[in-house]
Amino acid sequence: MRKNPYVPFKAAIRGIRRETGDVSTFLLEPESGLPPGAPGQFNMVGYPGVGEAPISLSRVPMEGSDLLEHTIRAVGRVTYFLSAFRQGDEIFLRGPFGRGWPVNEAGGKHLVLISGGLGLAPIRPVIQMSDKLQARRITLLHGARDPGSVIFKTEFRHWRKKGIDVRLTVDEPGGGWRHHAGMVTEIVRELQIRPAETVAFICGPEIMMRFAADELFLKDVPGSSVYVSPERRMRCGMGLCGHCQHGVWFVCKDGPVFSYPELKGYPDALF
Amino acid sequence: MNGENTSQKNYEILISRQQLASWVEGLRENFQLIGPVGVKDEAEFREVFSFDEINPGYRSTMLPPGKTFLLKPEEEILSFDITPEGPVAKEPPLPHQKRVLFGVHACDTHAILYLDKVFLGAFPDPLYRARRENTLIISLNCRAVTEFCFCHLVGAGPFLKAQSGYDVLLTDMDGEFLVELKSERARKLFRIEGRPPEEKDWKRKEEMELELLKSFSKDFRADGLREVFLSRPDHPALRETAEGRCLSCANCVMVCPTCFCHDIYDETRVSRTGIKRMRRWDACQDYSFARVHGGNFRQERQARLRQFVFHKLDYEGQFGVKGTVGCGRCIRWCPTGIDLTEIAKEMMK
Amino acid sequence: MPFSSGEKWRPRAGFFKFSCCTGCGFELAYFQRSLEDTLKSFDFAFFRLASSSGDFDSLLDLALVEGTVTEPFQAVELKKIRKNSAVLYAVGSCAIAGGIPAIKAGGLELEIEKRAYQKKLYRLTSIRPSVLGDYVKVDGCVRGCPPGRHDLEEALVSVLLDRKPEFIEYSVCVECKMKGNICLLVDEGLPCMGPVTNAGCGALCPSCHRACYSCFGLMGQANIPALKDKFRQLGLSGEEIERRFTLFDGLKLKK
Amino acid sequence: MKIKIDYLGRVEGEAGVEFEIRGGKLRRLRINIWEPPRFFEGMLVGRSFDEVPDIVARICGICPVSHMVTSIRAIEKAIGFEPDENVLLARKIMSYSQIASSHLVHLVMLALPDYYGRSSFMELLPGEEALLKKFIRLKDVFNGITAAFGGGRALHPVSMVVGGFTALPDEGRIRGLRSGLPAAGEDMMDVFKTVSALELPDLKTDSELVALSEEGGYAVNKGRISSDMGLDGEEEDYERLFHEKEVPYSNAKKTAVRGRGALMVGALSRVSLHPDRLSESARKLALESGLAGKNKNPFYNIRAQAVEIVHFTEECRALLDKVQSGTALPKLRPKEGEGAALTEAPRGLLYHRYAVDRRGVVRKADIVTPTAHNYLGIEENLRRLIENNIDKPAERIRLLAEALIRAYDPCFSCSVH
Repeated sequence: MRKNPYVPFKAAIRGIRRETGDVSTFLLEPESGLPPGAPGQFNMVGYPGVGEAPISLSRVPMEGSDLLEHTIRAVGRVTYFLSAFRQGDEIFLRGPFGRGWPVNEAGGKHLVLISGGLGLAPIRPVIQMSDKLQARRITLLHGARDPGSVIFKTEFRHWRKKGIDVRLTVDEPGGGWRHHAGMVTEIVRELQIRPAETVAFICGPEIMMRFAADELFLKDVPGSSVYVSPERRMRCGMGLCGHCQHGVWFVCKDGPVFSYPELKGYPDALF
Repeated sequence: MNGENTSQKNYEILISRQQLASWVEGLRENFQLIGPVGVKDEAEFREVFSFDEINPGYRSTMLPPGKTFLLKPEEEILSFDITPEGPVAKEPPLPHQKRVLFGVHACDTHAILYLDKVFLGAFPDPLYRARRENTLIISLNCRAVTEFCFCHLVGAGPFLKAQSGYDVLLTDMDGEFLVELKSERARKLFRIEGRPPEEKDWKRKEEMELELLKSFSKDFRADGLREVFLSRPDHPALRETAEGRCLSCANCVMVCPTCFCHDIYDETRVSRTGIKRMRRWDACQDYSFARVHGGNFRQERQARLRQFVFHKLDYEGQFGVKGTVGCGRCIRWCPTGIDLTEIAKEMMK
Repeated sequence: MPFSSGEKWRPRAGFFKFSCCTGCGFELAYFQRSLEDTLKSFDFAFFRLASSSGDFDSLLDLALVEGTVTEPFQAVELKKIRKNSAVLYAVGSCAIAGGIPAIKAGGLELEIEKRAYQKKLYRLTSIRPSVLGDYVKVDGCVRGCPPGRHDLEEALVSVLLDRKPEFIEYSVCVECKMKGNICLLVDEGLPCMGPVTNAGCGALCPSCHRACYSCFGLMGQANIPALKDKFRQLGLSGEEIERRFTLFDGLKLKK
Repeated sequence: MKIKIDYLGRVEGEAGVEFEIRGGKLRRLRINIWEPPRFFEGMLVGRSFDEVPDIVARICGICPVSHMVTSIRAIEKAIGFEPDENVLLARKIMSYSQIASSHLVHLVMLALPDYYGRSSFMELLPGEEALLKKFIRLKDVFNGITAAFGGGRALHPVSMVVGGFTALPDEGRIRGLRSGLPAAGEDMMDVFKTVSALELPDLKTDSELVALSEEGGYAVNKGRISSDMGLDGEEEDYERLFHEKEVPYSNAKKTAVRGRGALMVGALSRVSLHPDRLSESARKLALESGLAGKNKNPFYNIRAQAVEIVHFTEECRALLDKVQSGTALPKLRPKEGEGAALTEAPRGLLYHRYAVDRRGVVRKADIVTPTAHNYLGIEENLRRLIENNIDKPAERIRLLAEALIRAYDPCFSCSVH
């Protein structure tokens, strides 16, 4: 981290992979000094004159490579602007910020990863380091709106090869869809687990996280083994600007990953 | 003679108003002097050029001194030059103006300590830190309270009990001033011969505080609030106040000495020759404050009002202290007189 | 890249006027501080106030439209402008909320017309005042009468940088407090519209000891009944209160 | 041959012109002011007297100060209030700086391109960079003065209200405004040279020159009605002296001098009727520019505007030395009554008249604007101009016609209101 935490790092775009109509993954090479970050953490990504937006790392630098990835949907002011960028352009990063997934807790456990839509992006680094987790078993449950909006499509095969049980579902199946159709909660329900030996990381729309967690609780998974990563408006990423406050928490610095009981009961959220 | 005791003794001195005036004015040689000017609740903190401009008996100000002078309403936190290689970040020069904030009441001193927790935490804010280090804080115990004050209920006044984090504590002892030096730099700056306070003086001070405590009119029970808040977030007291009276104007937040929230935005002119990254006081009462693409976590007026009330009266888990210092400004300056202590009382019923 | 490359893109812009004082046009062409840069940065394909040539049917990167729709032909023109423009911003209180021309909508319109014309009345084609948003999709609102500095510049820059605009959405009180003005409503009981009015002016009126008269229009989160209650408590009559809320926002309140 | 200009550019508001030339004769000339009516006179009824200035300011985006000052004076007469001397000084500063600013817009942005054969002043670049820079500097000076006295903005100012000003700038601010004027004077002389070097078309007219007249000064915010044909009266006499008529093909009304006919108001009328009341240097420039002595060629209006900018720059300087900062606004009590006021707006004579009831609610409003005063004359003189040039090519006639209308600096938004 630089002395002045507001000064961003430049990062060169080394590649752009189109995931869906409006989602792209940027392969980035930051200038030296940017700390690598951990799964579940995020960077403030932006460009001068436009602003910054919190975007989670969809790949953390590892094994001698400084490259990191951000998967971005072009919807907000910053993300829409960045969607026009090309390979070779530079963007600006600050971070990484926040508390990531408690990957150490997966050791010896059944790690259940549940994601909806773009929520797979912050989960992906966990999968990429699955060899190191020493989890007994890893299951990925991923839901999307329709087959066209499934991100990281080409990687599922590779993940399965690594021994990860990947189960997909879409709300609106189209022709040729060979996986489950329906809400992600439905495939959570079908899951066979031993509650005391399970740890779950959930990321997606708030309502999906809540229902997915509820399914796990019905299976007697303790709340403290369920982790969620909510989204909030953020301007600084460091617990100063106050926008992301939720109850006593600053989602940016105390989270974005929280155990379910930490969030439970605060108003203005679905937990 | 025990050296430590001697110096300890010298940390507390009684001096005349005249002596205080000449000391404070003398500080102007090296410091910009900011003090309360004006009467009643409409006094304001601004630069003064002689001690006579200051009203040590002021009751309150609309804008709090700490937030106004340490976290300016609006300022540039970064700029970008446009070069052929793209934008290049430039840090603004750190503020070097040495300042005295004179006459900061107990509540406002506590508010500064609160802001310290935010801006000098894990990610110290360079501009705040520079201003904080350059600012000598001379606190002043209140001699009168307003009908809006409730510092006594939240442990922030009316007399200042904090022992550090500021420089000098003054108490107006009916003409004489009791000076308590609370920092090393204050000890170095204060070289006035005065009378050491005696037992009776301390007693008098205590009596003054007890006297003052009788003049508060606000009363509510702060403990046990948390359970009520969390179990009844849509309590009618909140809902009815929000719908019937809350204007979403954000005056409460603007005048709050502990409300630290700010927006960060880029200012770009049509010329596109440079960019200023600005910060500006922001408020949870604004519609867009908690909005993200595809949703607004506090879409309803009630949710926004609740955020303010809960953050002030509860959520101690955030920094270990309450978000309020009981200055009562949010009540005083609410156009429809919304009173968070009344809401709390209603909810506790 | 919007900043780095040598060749400069000059977006094609159009400025259109419906029923209004042309103040927004003057603000853009004369009063605002970025005048020179605006002229150099944009290619104005249509701007009657500034040019006697110009192509109404030109395809545009940016259409700025001022004025209230009070004639049928304006609605037709507006739809055409919308079709031709990538981005369309409503500029000024008239286009956004009806503004002063919409005061008429609050009364008996024929009576009001009669007071201005006697003989010509049957030749008039005026319709009930309405805002741009009633006819077309508006991409953003540059509020004010005349438009505020920040939002006007934001509108222009958003097109130059090809990014979404971020217009001011908070109350005048926010700007007023930041200036340190002692509150006129609380302290002096003046019927100030600041708490419900969208900021952007820089709290001009309260800064010169005048109650805000809401020329920037009501903000999105305005609590109108609550401020009306407050005004009643200050002793204002129902008529006086109505007048304050219908000076620039007659149409919004009708709905 | 039919010539039709549907939408006249570079004027304030919306109007078109059409005429036919057949057999060497001009037929069917009409200026159709199709600017949509907003019915100000209708909607003012029922509003409170203290809202009127803010509402009428919105008649026009370039001369809001004139509408405000005129309505304020009319209402003050109606409720029987007389403001103090300092308020009158401040109002003069508002009007003078606004006229200078409005003239500047007309000279550089609206009229000048006609003489360069361009369609907009943006096209004067590159080549006239220096002129543009001076224009921007001058605009900042004059707008700065209007804004400082108007409570922060020059367009639709806020601090000028019935009874006076809610606040006036402090002394430091006034000194700052004043210090910008000498440099503005120099810039203005350069603009003046540019304008006076333009070759103006010849046109003899017999419009009656009408302007306010005030002893010992150059009348702007008040005065007696005067003309080169002996018209004389108080503002209360206005309706006796002038006559307003509705026109089927236009949303603006036409005003005439009762019993006589077309009149001309504006800078040219003011300067050529009362050159002796101008500041010394402005008077000298007026004489050199052929403006004194009842000049009735409307094309000379732009020279008269340039002279007036010089005059008002100097007048502002003098007034800024005199005006006091700070103000106490009296509490006004409404009272039943009627009041009329006449002022000189940038484009000429402006008339407002109001009747208010005992609660201060407007019961009747009447507004006649400079362009309504000029309307008849513009049409008549346009006819004359075309007849004088009837053998010229159509395009030339069209450009001449546009240039003439623009020379009047018409404001169609005002004329319809």
